[in-house]
Amino acid sequence: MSATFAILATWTVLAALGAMALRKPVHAALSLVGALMGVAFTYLNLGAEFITAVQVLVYVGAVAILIVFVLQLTRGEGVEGESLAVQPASLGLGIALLVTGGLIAAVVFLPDWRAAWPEKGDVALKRLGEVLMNRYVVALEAIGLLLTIAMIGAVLIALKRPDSQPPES
Amino acid sequence: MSKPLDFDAAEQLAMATGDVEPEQLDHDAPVSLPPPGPRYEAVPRAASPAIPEPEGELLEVSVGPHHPSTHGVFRMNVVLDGEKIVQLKPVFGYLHRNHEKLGEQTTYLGNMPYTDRLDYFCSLSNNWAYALAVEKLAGLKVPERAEYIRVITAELTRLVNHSSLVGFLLHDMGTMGTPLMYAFREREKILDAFEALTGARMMCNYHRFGGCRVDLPPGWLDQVRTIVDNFPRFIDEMERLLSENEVLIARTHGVGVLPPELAVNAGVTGPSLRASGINYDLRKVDRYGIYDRFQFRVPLGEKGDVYDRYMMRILEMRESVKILQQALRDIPEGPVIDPKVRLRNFTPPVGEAYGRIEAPKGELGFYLISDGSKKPYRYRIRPPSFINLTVLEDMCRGHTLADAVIILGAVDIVLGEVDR
Amino acid sequence: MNALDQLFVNLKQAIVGWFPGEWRLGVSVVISAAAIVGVYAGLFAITTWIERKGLGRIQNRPGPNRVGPFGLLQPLADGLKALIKEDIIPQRADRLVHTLAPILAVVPVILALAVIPVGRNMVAVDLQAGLIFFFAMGGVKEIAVFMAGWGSRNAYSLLGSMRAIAQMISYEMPLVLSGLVVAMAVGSLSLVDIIEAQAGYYGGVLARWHVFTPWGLAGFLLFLVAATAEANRTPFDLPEGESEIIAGHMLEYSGFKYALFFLGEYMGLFGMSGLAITLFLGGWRAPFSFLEWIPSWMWFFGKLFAFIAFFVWLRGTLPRLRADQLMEFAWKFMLPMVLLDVVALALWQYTAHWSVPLAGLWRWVLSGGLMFVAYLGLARLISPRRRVGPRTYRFAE
Amino acid sequence: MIETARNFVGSYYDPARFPTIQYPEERQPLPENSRSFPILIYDGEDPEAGLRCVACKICEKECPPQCIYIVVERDEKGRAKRHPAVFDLDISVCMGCQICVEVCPFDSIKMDVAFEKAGTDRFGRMLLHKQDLARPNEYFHQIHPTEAAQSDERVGKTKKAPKPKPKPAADAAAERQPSRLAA
Amino acid sequence: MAPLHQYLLLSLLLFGLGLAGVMTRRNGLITLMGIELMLNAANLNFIAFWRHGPNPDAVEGVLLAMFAIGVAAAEVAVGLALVIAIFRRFRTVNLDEVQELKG
Repeated sequence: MSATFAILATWTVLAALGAMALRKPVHAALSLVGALMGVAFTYLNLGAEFITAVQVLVYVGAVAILIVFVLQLTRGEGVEGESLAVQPASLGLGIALLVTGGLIAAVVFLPDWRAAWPEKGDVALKRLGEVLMNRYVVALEAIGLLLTIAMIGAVLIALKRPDSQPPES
Repeated sequence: MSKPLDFDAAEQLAMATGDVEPEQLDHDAPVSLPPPGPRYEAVPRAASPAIPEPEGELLEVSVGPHHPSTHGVFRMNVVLDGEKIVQLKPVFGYLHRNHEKLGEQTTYLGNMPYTDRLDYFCSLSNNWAYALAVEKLAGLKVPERAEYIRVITAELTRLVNHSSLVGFLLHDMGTMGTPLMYAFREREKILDAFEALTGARMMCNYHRFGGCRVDLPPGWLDQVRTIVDNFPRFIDEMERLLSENEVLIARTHGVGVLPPELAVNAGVTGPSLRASGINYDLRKVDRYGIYDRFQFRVPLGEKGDVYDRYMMRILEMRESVKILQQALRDIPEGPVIDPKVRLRNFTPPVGEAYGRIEAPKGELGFYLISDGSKKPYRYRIRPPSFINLTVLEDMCRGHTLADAVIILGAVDIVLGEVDR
Repeated sequence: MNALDQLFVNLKQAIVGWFPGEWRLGVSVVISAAAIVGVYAGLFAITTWIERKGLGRIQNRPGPNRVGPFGLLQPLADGLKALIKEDIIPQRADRLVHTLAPILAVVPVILALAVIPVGRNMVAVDLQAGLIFFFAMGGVKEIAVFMAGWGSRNAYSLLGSMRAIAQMISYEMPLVLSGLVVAMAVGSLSLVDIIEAQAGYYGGVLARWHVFTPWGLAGFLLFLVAATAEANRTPFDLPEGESEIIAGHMLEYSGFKYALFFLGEYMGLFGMSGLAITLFLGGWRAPFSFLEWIPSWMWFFGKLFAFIAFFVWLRGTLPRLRADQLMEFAWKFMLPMVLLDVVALALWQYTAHWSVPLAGLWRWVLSGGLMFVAYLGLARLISPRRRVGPRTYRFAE
Repeated sequence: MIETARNFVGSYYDPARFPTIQYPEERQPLPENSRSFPILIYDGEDPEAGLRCVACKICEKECPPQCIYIVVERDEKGRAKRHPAVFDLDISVCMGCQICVEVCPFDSIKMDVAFEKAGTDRFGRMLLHKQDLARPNEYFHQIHPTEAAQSDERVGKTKKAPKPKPKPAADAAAERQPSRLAA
Repeated sequence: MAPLHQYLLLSLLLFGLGLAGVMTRRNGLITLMGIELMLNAANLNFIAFWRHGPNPDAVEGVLLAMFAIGVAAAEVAVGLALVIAIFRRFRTVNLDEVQELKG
């Protein structure tokens, strides 16, 4: 358990816990940002610099702001932050514990993951570019298309349509 | 003295619109008297448009009273729907000093220093308006040299007012006070000239009933001639700042349009009225003082938006410079005050009088009722910036808060005059 | 490479040499970090002085000249004032978010400065994806602005922070794209490689900077405009526009926290101008071959001071754009122009090995022409003059 | 943009573009007519006896903000002497409009040019008494030479002073007679 | 760097927290955040296995993580648009109060 990894792990888990458990949605959003930064530095710890930059740029730069904006838009009537303990909580928590417990058991009892770390520098960007353009060009075009469609879809869903009838509740 | 103004002024007001074929922006076109233009019938004031059904909830914002961009203590209760202004209620009175009631308890002479504090940007034209009203009341004659001095000081205050106003506009729009400093640099020279003449830079208290308090000190006319001769350089500088600045054009074109009918109905006077294209300048309508001896022209705007109002001020500064050059050229020698006028216990005959002049902000009028005693019975002031302010909401509706700040700047209010 | 040029590099090697083996890495990291924070904080002090003196002189007044000779101690006085001023946390404010915001406004910007090469092999961290890292750190600033706005629980500061975030996001797109145009031309995201690609001289005299190519010039201008908007400088300093929402998200801050926000803003300014210098003006390279003898870091900081003077000049002259004009300008003008800049670069690259006589001129006409036509078309689209038309003023007698 | 560049460069060599005056060190010479707050003039050396003011209270009545307070000195039999016992002037109220100077028939109150009268408390320093207001005629000649010459000429005529004052060349412009001794 | 299974444990913890958040919290936004966390956990696994993989110039791990980040961004955009539409329609963000299935 190297020192840096320990600090990073505790930071990320605590922030993720905060993101889920904090009462006020804005506090939850900000601790989510902490968790995302923690994950980004874990990538750095694993030696993948490019993905760190992409993760920070995409998640912290854009997604977090999006969440925060929508939080502002929908701060209207919703009660400030309802308690974590909701009656089906025990059910939900039970399922979550079941799933993660099983996975953790799988990881712990399969010993051959303990092989040593091979020597590997970060992937050369030029090579990443070439691979993207040669073997996975279809995937690249597909993700481009997906993002465009998602954006158009999001805009249409959230559009203020004048004819939408006034909310009754 | 010009023919005494009889009280069918309303008749003149209606016919006072000259319609002249459009000319390009050149300054030396031959001058000709305009034929009486079409009359503007009193169009019933359009009911203010119903407030469109707001989708989001309205945001009530109160701008001022010590907001950095409301020139003085002035508050605007603005109801915003998102970015657009839906309703704007100006709130003022913070600087009310009971000027008119005070006027009834002080002698005629004692009121003169208080008129400096009305529109503290142009004290000399306030003095002149009050002196004009009292002279009309008492039927006094003013010697030639005093008339020339009055025209010179009034036009100098117009230069001061218009130059600092253009500076304030650009400051409101965000330049860190740079054009304001240029305007103040020019204003300082003129204020030094006032101090040399009257003893104080802004609170001059210089005009008396029947003339001026003290004669021109030696060398004063040359000092003013140098100021007036290199003033056009500053006006060109300001005009270049205004006309070639893309950001400024984007922010002032088509903002705060004042339709001519609304302007006439609301009694707006001064550059704001002329920016909407109505040819009404008291110096031409009343021909008070000796303005009929000078050759100058009245610029008229086309669209009546904020940009036009500022070009009005720039063009009027050019005209004032022309008037000043002519006045400085042929100012005669002679007494500056009618010696028969009593200074203390000045008791005008019973009666009433309304004296008005073209102050830089509009038609500044003093209405006096005298009951023969040393103190006026009724002392009423027609404040141009207060009346120009009544149309603020009509101009601001539909614009954003940033525009409201600029429209307020263009109306050119000074709180001393608005609150009295 | 003469001694003066490598002065700081040798100095650092010497210091690192004193320490035993395994300490070396830690010490060199500490030295680099201290160097960055020290140099840029000093630059921050000098910039406040330059800004106040420059603005003063533009407005025909001397600017600060009382505190120390020529007012040189004025930044010290400002810093002291900021320290002494009472640090008020509004009673209803959310304490944690309120106090965390200024820290989050400064730290990422300093991290971004670590990536910019200041001189020949004088770069703190030579990341393979330096450019993307820089923009990533720029993204974190928005979170700080939101926290400041939301933390102080005040209608005006919330409104101001929303405007600031909207402005930053809409100008981040052109900024990142114009940066990537250079990365496309050079073929690498590392800033050191980008400067490497600008080595050499046209005809032995003029440096091969990207700004002397059509797509480079257009990219540089677009990057500059986007950088001004990103750093909230004058034509775009809407968030702290005094005439509307007084100080935007920084409304409820006083004392040292307010100074921290300014430190963050100026560091952002250095970061943006540093990146503009690296991408388009050949980083620490000399413009002409015969000026090669001046040390490399002097070139970098000289260009940085030129940028600071330009921003001060901008701040003294241009009025502020309105919020909706700001957004319209970003989405209707900047974004299409940057995308066309990519096309212009493609044209430039594709016609690299033309055999036509005076190929250079043709390439310039082709790629530069495309950008110019695009500029004319788009400028007409959003220009206010077109909507309103010229003004004629009538003169009644 | 070029405008500000021209001004920036201009401020270094063109004095017209750099009008700043460092106030405490350099002072702009005040024009001759400049006025700030009133002072009382006395002839000769003794400020008490030579005071021109005869306590006629005209200025007290005419002053718009009523900031002058005069108490006439009475000799033992109660008859008023032509000399003020108390002459207080509250310069926090006075607006420097110099109407008192115009209406004073004895040229005893004139306008000073000194404007640095800031004080810490409103009642102590702002209320000037007779001693603080009194200034010799020479000081008056120093600050307003032409006006002093005219006032000396007037004072010389009305008082028929024992020693004839040297007649300063009357100013070319016909001087206004400010004060007809109103009934 | 710690042995591989500790990275797996970290990502699983993140995944568990995300799942718990999604299951228990009623607020639509917190649910979206939970999904974000789960996606991040998956990415962490990709990078861990890419780093642990023997083939030095294998690049698929990093590639997959990049694509996953892209998809996640698209997903959040659509999710938030849905939340806004629900809020405008039902004036509330709590998902369990949104039960009517009327068209």
